[in-house]
Amino acid sequence: MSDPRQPKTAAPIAARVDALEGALTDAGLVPEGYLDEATAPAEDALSPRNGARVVARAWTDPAYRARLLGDGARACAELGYGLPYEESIVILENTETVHHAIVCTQCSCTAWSLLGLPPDWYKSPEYRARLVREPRALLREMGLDLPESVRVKIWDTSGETRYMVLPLRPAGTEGWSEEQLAAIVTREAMIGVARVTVG
Amino acid sequence: MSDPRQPKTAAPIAARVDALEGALTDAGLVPEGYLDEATAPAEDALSPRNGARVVARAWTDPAYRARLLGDGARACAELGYGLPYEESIVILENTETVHHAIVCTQCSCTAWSLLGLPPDWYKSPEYRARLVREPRALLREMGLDLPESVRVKIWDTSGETRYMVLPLRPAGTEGWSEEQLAAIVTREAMIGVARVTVG
Amino acid sequence: MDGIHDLGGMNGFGAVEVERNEPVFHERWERRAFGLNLLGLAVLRAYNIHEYRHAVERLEPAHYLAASYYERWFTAVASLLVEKGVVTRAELERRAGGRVPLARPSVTVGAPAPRPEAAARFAVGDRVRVRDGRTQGHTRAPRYVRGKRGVVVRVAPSFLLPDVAGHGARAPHEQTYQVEFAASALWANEGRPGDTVVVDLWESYLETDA
Amino acid sequence: MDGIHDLGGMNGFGAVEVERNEPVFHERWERRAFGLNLLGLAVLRAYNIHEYRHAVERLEPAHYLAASYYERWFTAVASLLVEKGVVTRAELERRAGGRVPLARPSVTVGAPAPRPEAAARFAVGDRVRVRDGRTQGHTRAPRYVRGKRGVVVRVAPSFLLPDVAGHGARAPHEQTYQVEFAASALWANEGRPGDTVVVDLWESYLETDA
Repeated sequence: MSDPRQPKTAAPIAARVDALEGALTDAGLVPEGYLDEATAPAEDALSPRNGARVVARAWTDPAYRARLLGDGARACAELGYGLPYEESIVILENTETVHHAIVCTQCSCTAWSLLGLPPDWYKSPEYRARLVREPRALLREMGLDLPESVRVKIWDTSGETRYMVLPLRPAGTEGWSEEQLAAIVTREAMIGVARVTVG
Repeated sequence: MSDPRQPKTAAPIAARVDALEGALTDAGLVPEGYLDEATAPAEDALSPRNGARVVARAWTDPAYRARLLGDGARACAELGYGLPYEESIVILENTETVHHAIVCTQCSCTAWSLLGLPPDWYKSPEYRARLVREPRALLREMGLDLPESVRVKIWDTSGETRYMVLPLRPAGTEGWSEEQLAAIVTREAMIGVARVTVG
Repeated sequence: MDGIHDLGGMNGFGAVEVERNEPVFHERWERRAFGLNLLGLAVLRAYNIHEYRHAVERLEPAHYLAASYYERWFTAVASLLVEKGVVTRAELERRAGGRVPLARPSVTVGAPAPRPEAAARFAVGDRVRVRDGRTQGHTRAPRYVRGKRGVVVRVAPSFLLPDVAGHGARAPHEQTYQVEFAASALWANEGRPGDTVVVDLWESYLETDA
Repeated sequence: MDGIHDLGGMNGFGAVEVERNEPVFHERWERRAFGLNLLGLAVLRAYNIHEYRHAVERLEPAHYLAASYYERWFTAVASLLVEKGVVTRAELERRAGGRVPLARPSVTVGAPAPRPEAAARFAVGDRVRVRDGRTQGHTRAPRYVRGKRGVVVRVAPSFLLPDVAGHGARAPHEQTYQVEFAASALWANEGRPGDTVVVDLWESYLETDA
């Protein structure tokens, strides 16, 4: 692959994928409608809106927050999230003195059920290479400038445990409903590369 | 560069090189005939035939061999090789019990004056990655199967010192002239990925 | 394996580009590739998730870096299905009308399965060191923590040992731990005091830091 | 820098292809690229050999692996001449009729110059350890020997310290050493007893192995 004097031009990627789907289908190995059905949750049930609801509940219900930090899976189940893809989940509580952020340096593991399938930036070699080594510089580039007084704690998803950051609740949201709060919680904040902001 | 959804097709490499040569030439920065003259030695004076002559002399003259192993640069100068590109040279003597081989894991440094500009295989990521870690397996793939009784010593050209392997003289060459011997010494043998063989 | 996938701490990478309002899939083929892996894993049961991860790691390094996420994903799935005899490369290339690059073959049968421990060997607060072991097979101990010292901050569940499961062999469950490393221990003078990195590691990756 | 160029010991690479009767240059542009670097180094004196090596290392990692040797060579030369203000990227792209990918910018001004030592600190036979330092700049201590223990087998001449010279700064000469490492110390169980790797290292990369 490394010698462009012998270019081994590959078929277009869409044609390669079609080829595999066609071969498996013609061999009778693809149940009718399977590919549509199996992938539908990726654009529907697996959504960062789930994590946002969990965050909003934790912001408004101190008892729930305590349960969430103690046993993330059980607390998510309370809201109806069964976490079928996550066998172990840990919720990382941001405070005024500790900021958490999540990465997977070796592939791109994430808590699909709470955060959705990961975005391209999370899967990029740039993010995977840099976050563990130069978190402050990278987060600053991404718009999050952390003060010196805050300790940065990066979680590398190298095993089977999955993580979600519980961001700081922004000022100016006193009295907001859970729904209002959930609407401002972004996937970026739950990965730890952004703050939750108002307006 | 890593997102093929945004293909940033580069100009053909020949056009890129021409562009730089043209820009420098038009700026008056390229002396007349310089590029031809400066690169001519690469296809002429810088040749593995030089190293082969040094090897052949060492095989036939024990006193020269001793001088070569003691002070490689001075012994090469005796044969007229001034080593303009090498500030420090070490000759590595293969024996029945130790086999040497050379690599540059971080780029592709070599003793140009004795071995010529390095071949593509020496510059390949494959060779650079594998030789230091799995020398026996790689050398076997390249046709050199070393017995268990031989210790393998790999020299990574990470600094400014350059190396040349003094291979074992093959049996069946008794009484050969220096010229005959030099003719069978290959660049591969002087890098340590092959034996010198007869016929 | 010390592969191209093990990117943590590598220098030379540039800015992270964030796409606004990014769709889950950018093109139809991405969704199909995603689905074909679910098929291979859950319906055909042709391989497990660890073998899948190892297949991604086995892409040619230049291909790995040049490909998008779902091209790597597709290539791993296609490679495994060819290796397992479900489809042939020739058929894929005939149907695709061109070359279908696959992962390089696995060069090892994987680690031997260690004897399962009766109970977790380490507890929260224990000082541990990551073994500086080497394998050309699948492992999940990133290169940047090998030989480094850290502290156990959480005893996590037991999971299949990837070093065995990644090669399709019968793998034991083994205790995992979240281990916290000082940034200054990982990156010398670059790491800021107080900053840390937490890595999730299987028990056999660790030894007591004496 | 822990860059893509630092390939020693990386897994996932395949067979080494040897071309029979290989020419010195395969195409005219390779020879011209070779000559343009000699021009930049020896005639224009726009940069030194250490800056050149660092510029190669600064190629985008995906470009580094996809490019041939002389494409990397050309890209480094073009990058340095643009960085030094000798030519502009715009002119190169206009003349080339397309994109001219360059190396990524250097992210550091390089290591501070250490105080030169009066005499060689180590002697043949000394047991040394490679410092586990980190830099995002140029260095010639390969990653695979960092933190590893070896023995000095030759005291070599002094040379400019690449960690400083690679950034165009005024660099001191520093003692270099050939240091021999047991393969078993570098690669754990993979290394065969008796086999060794010798690496050429500057004095400030080393500390006494206590």
